[in-house]
Amino acid sequence: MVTVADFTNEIRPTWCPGCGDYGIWNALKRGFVKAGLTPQEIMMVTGIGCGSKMNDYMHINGLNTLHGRALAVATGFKLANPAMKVIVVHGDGDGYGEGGNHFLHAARRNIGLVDLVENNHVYGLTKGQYSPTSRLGFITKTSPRGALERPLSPLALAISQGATFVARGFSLDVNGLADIIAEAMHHRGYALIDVMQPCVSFNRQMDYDWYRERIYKVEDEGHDPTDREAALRRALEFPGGERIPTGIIYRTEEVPSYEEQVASLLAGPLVNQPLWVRPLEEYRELVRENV
Amino acid sequence: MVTVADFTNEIRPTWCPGCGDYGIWNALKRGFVKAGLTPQEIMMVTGIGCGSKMNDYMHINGLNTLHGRALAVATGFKLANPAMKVIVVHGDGDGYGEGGNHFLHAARRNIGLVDLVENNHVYGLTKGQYSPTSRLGFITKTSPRGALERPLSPLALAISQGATFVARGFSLDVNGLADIIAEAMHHRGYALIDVMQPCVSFNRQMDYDWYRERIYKVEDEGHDPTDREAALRRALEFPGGERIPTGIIYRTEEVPSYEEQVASLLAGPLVNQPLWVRPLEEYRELVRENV
Amino acid sequence: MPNIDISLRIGGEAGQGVESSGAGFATALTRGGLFVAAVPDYYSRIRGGHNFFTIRVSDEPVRATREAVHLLIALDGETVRRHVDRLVPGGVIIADEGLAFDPALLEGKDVRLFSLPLIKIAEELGSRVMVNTGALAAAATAMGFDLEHILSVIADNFGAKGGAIVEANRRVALATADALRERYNLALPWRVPARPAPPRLTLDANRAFAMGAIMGGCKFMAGYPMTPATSILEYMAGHADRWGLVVKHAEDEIAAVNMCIGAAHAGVRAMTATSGGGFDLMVEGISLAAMIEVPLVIYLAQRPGPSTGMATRTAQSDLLMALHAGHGEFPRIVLAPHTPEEAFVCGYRAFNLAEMYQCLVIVISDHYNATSLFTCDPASFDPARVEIDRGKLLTAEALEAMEVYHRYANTPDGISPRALPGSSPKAVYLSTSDEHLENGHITEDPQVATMMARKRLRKLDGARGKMRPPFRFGPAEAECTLVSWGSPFGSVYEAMETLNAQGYPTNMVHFVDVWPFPHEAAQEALGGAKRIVSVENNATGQFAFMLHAYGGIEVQEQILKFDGRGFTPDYVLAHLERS
Amino acid sequence: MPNIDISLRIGGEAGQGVESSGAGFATALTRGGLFVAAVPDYYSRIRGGHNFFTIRVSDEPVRATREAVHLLIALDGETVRRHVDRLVPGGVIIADEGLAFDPALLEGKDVRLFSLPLIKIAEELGSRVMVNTGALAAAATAMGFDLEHILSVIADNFGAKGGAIVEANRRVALATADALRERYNLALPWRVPARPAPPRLTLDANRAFAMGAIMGGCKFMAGYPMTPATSILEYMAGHADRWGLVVKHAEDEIAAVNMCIGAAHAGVRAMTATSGGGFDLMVEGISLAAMIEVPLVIYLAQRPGPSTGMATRTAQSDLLMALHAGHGEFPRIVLAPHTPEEAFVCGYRAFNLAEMYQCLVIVISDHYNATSLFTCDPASFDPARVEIDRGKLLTAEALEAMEVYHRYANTPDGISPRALPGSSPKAVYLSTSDEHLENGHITEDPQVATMMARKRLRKLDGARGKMRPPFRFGPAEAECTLVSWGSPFGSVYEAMETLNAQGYPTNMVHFVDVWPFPHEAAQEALGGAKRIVSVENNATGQFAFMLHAYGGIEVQEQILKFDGRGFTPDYVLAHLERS
Ligand SMILES: Cc1ncc(C[n+]2csc(CCOP(=O)(O)OP(=O)(O)O)c2C)c(N)n1
Ligand SMILES: Cc1ncc(C[n+]2csc(CCOP(=O)(O)OP(=O)(O)O)c2C)c(N)n1
Ligand code: SF4
Ligand code: SF4
Ligand SMILES: [Mg+2]
Ligand SMILES: [Mg+2]
Repeated sequence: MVTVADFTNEIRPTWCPGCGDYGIWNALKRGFVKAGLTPQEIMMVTGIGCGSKMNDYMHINGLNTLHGRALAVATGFKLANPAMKVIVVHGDGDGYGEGGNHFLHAARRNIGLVDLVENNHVYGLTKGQYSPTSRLGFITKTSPRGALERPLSPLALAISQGATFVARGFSLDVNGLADIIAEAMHHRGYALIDVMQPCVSFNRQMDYDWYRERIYKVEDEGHDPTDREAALRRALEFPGGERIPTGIIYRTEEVPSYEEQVASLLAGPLVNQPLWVRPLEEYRELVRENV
Repeated sequence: MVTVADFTNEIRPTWCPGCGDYGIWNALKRGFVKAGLTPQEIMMVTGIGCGSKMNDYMHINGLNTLHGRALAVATGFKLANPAMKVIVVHGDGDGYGEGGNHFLHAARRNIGLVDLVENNHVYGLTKGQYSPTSRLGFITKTSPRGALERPLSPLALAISQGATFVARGFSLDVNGLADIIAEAMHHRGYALIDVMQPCVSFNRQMDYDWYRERIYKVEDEGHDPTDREAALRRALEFPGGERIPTGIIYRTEEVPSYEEQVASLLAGPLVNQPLWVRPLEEYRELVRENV
Repeated sequence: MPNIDISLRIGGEAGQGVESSGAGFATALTRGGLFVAAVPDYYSRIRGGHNFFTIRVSDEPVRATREAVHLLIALDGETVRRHVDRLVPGGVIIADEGLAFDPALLEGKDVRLFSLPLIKIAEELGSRVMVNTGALAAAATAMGFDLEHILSVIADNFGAKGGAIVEANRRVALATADALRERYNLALPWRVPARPAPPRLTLDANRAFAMGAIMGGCKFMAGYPMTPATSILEYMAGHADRWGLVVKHAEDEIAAVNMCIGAAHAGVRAMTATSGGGFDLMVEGISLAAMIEVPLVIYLAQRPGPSTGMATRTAQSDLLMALHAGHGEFPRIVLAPHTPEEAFVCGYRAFNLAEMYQCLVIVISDHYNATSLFTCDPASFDPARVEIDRGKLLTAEALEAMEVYHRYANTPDGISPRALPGSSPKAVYLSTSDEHLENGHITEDPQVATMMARKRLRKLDGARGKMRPPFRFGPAEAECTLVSWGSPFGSVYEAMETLNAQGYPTNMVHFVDVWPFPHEAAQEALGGAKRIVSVENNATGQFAFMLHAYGGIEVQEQILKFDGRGFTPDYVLAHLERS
Repeated sequence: MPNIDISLRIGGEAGQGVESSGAGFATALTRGGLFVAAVPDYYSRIRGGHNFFTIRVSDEPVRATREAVHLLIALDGETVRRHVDRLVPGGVIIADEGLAFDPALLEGKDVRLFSLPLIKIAEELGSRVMVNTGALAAAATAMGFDLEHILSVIADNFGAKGGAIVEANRRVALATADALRERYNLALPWRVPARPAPPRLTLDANRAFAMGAIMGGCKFMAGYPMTPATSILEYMAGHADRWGLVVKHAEDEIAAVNMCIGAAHAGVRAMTATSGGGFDLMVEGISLAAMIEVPLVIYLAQRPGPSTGMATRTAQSDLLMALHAGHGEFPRIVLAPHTPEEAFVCGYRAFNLAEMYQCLVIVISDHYNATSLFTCDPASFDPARVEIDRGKLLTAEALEAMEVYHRYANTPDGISPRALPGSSPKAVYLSTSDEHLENGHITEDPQVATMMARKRLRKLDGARGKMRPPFRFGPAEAECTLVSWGSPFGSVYEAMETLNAQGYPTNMVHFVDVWPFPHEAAQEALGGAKRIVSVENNATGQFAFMLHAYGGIEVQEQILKFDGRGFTPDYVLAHLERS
């Protein structure tokens, strides 16, 4: 039986004491265990940022890539080896700012991977600039008069573009988040998990209490995650309003994932197929086509 | 009085006969006239694609930029010279594919410019590959088995991210489109105009009849463009359903534009301000700060 | 000297089917046992402008087109205006009898006009679009070439379902040919009879490269359309299902290159293809690939810049960019195929080199290569010729035999054995864009950083050993040595032949493997040259600079062309001063 | 020889405030009339790891830090372990009395430990976070430096509102100083008394550049945070309102550079700042800027690559990339400031050159420059020294006087007079990334394309004339000539001085204007050198390559360092063979 210890390595995280990433770290391990997956079966692709160091601190297949590009790398990986479970872990600057285009298109593509965004509403690793999800008026060194742009609404964006699994977690609710992760790891297609993650160093306004006061679980209010209209309404509650819905907001298993529909993958993962999928003689067809 | 002739130059468009871009070309000129604007007052920024050649075929200030980057260039231009009216004109591949990230952020930024997307649901200039708005199953040279990704929903995306003017036009309804353009040119903030544009060469399925059968005007159905929820519902009708709403879907003039909120622009357009905004002596402050 | 050497040009507006007609005719000529070199010239627009297509046909292999034209098919008046002066004495124009052009253009010129009811016949016996079939049939008839080959190409294009269309085309072709024979005396000196011959290919370098890539086991491509690389993406997409490929038209080039990196990291051979602007966007990915040492192949099809430049024109102006793209210092390999045959070899060799050195291989090509058609021998493309070398890819057994596995082990040759993620509990490792330890985890240790930088750069030494010397042609002793790389090959080669025939001893040194620069081989080939003249499709002489900077070789003269058009032998000859 | 030359190091974990304490102390020393060179060394992480900050203090200007340290403030045990061997004989460690470290580390070493109740005092008289104040106060006291300067820096950092905090810090400082005097005999040979002096600045090159940019009339900046360029974006944002700037933290670097292009096209001086990975993403924009000929300034702060590499470390490994980034062939200018003074000059000069040649100017800097602090004379930064040249920017009158206006007019120097969009009905024109006519509209004409390529490239000739020769130091005749560019300047300079003092005649040639390469000046400066040794923070000797390739100058030896850390004079001396 796989346990949390299987995902543990000897490296100590360099996050600030109290950082929300610790909770996500634990939730990931527990979620993988709940999902019954071994380190060998998972590929964790990260971007660049505080939270993107996640795979340095775990025993797991890891690809720590570029700021904003984790989804693209992960998509290529998944298409080459769909037998593996792929999870992307990155920050809000990474996932929604620099990587916004990949987010948008991954959602409508329904590519089979989990996209976990550590949304601390700020740039942590570069020491505190406002991010696409920062609230209006948030004062940072790049927004000395306060952020002027309406915060991006990731859940609404994903649902409006056809995403099939859209959830929000809270780093302090480790078990709740682990449950979502476990579900997402077996979802058919693209699964967004936007995680409320306090950054104790650079986003002191949104501290633990701030979140606790606002967060609620949609399941406690009888939300039906298969109802897309209801999901969109929940999604639009935050940012904007004063309540933050968490849990699985929208989900359908009816839509085929991208990789399911690719003909060449019917014969198994590309990486397991021989370099030549047909006898040599047949490759002469390619030549004859040009006669 | 400004007339359509003021916007006319001697260059003949190179679009295919019957291309929807001709209608947009005419609607732009008429829209500018309706808005009471001269060529000198407008900056038209385009990307790369068939429709992005628009400013080569007009007498107007033009910046024909990169595939996907027109919004970014236009944003910089607007911030340097907010006295000018800025309109971006580009294709769906340009605006929603390569340029998706700029679209997403321009919408929530409420930067004061018009973003007109010639949405022919295909890549025209590169001769017919599927685009982010192509319907499921659309067969092209890069999707020989049919497009596998759900089409992007630009209006829903814009509304969900806080855009303040969201409209759809039809290239055949030149006057209707001109009206929308005229309104948009005086809108406070970011204005998206998604234009249904038949491509007679590479998207023969979505021909004029196809559009005519589906298109309707929201104003004919008593739609209230100030109702955001209703707008989002209309926006989600297409792509997806069989009816295509056109007209102004959502609009509010209550939200300040980005440039209105930038302190340094209170003194007028940057380009009109002297290089030194203060007397030389005061610049010594900058030095003294480091003592 | 060949017995046949005839040039044909078809011209008209964009939208008139100049290119497809030209390509069809080139294929027909090849099927008729002849050799062609065919170069299109077209605008970056969908309609209007002036497009033309030049076909040179011979009974021997040809690798370039010429400036002079024997037969001109004018689909519009502009074609007459632009090209009448290119006609050889006695040259022929084929045009519809209704074509409007200034008759003064022909005045006093030794030119014949074959004026035919092309449109009328097409409309009566088929449909208006078949006017080009008629024109080609007329040209074929004028040259004594069998119409059947043209009709067979048309039949292939329409496939099984196009029976009626094929029949209509046949009627139009035959009727037009009859009309021509009826109206004009066809005693032309330029006869191109079809002849029996083994099957040969009509091929451009893009397609040849893509074929080589498939045979080389490429399994993944992600790309974004961009002229002149688009045809590779389309070819791969079209061949995906049968040949076990996954081909993704991505949301942008950044996604494309990073998808390839992901797929390559998973363990499959992966590539992308683009042109300058798209390549620019891939630069950060290039640097990532270098750090995590994944094998990556990028096909870079050049066109004139800067920026959008001239999208449907040719250039060789991105060589130094290809050499230096990406921040930080790391090894890469650059290959510049000059023919479809070589592009095919690059198709699999690039993947071998990429996997052997776990590095980036850029195949640098251009619009000329991408779109020009040449008659080729199928034997050059035989799958049995394809060799595969996956480098230090660990087998399951080899991995099991290791005590611990370190993905980035420091080795004498700088290459660390590669185990694939997911393949074994032992191969659970991190790859990171940060500097890292041998086990892959992040470090900032100065000694390790120095060691790792050296390890990565050391791979270049091995790769240099795999670079082939330049190709050498012509006499060992010569007054003049022409140096070239990439697509100007055919024109330079023919210029050299002409110069020798004219009694000016000239030889030629042509580079395909350009980086790591094979400096010893370059020295050997060029060290003793009396007069070195370089030929390049750019404004600043980028390869001549490389010869100087990396090879210690000084070029005396440069023939540079940067108007967006490819070379011809005539151009090279005209610009070479014969002292 | 200076009378004072003392080095001080403070070390601890990330999160312990090593850098801010160090920077504060450096400022305090400057305020006390001394000169400092201060270099931080820190990890790319928020917590943990080992950070340290080295301050060299002197009574004469200093431009580099040394390896040996006189005083070590150890905020953690790791600091003792790592740096004890760097202490000079009799060197001092200041630490909390509770600090845990292996006592064997000090055994048999001529080192003194000043063990103090730092934490206790901080907690009792202020708060725990003031422990660093105590440590600095102890160090100051040990060196006989006036505490008031340290307290004044703290007061400035907290501003008017921090009265109580400032008072608490004062209490902590005084009590710690007292404790030190009480417990230890302070007869140290290293006395650094404060002295009266005119006000001087404590400045890094990033800030100096940004200051110069504001004074140079930069009005627009768009950027995206990236170490080590972030401080420029933050400085500009913080100064935006008062100085009439618009500063945009964009969604990504692609947006940033393209916003700058838009703003520059509108007519304002615009810039962005980034590091390697962000620069990669800007490459397509660079090529666009070249085609539409907008003046654009990019500050490129290098760090070790490839890819993420070591984000908070230094390197000079992107020079050749900067020279060749962007497809197509076009002019650019590259400047490599070596000091805050020169960075300030670059701040306005870059915009002058960009507007004069309507081209890209890259100011290439690095992490060392970006973060190291030096004591500077305010006179070097006087706004009255700033010169503005907007090049061929048309006045309204000049525009009116023209018959027709063509934005891309072909001119002898390649520079077309620039009228701003919106400024006049006459100035309604198109700028396009496609090749274009003089009026800006799209063309594919081969003659025009050739003409336009030549026009653009011709600008390089003029720009070359504006490039300053390298700076030369040391005796005219020397056994050895050290060559450098950018940030290693201070270390190389001091090594040269030492060599001369040791009787080995050495001089130095230092390049700031690196492209267009000033080959004549380089020849003049280096042509007669006996032995040339280059010093660079990279693995492949990129500048030495430029000397070879563009200057015809061969370097005999290279001192290369690519471990992510900057140079010291000691390092240069240790690696220079003295034959
Ligand atoms: C292309 C690029 N741009 C910028 C950076 C610098 N950078 C590193 S982390 C980061 C932001 C991190 O914010 P976020 O993604 O929200 O992650 P967090 O640190 O908050 O977890 C930035 C801008 C980079 N590494 N690469
Ligand atoms: C970075 C980059 N990638 C690709 C291209 C090639 N390209 C030119 S136009 C175009 C697509 C055009 O499609 P769309 O934007 O929908 O415009 P349309 O032609 O349909 O009007 C592409 C991919 C380019 N110019 N630049
Ligand atoms: S800076 Fe913020 S996000 Fe980063 S480790 Fe510290 S608390 Fe966590
Ligand atoms: S290809 Fe399509 S979009 Fe382009 S000009 Fe023709 S009809 Fe219009
Ligand atoms: Mg964040
Ligand atoms: Mg389109």
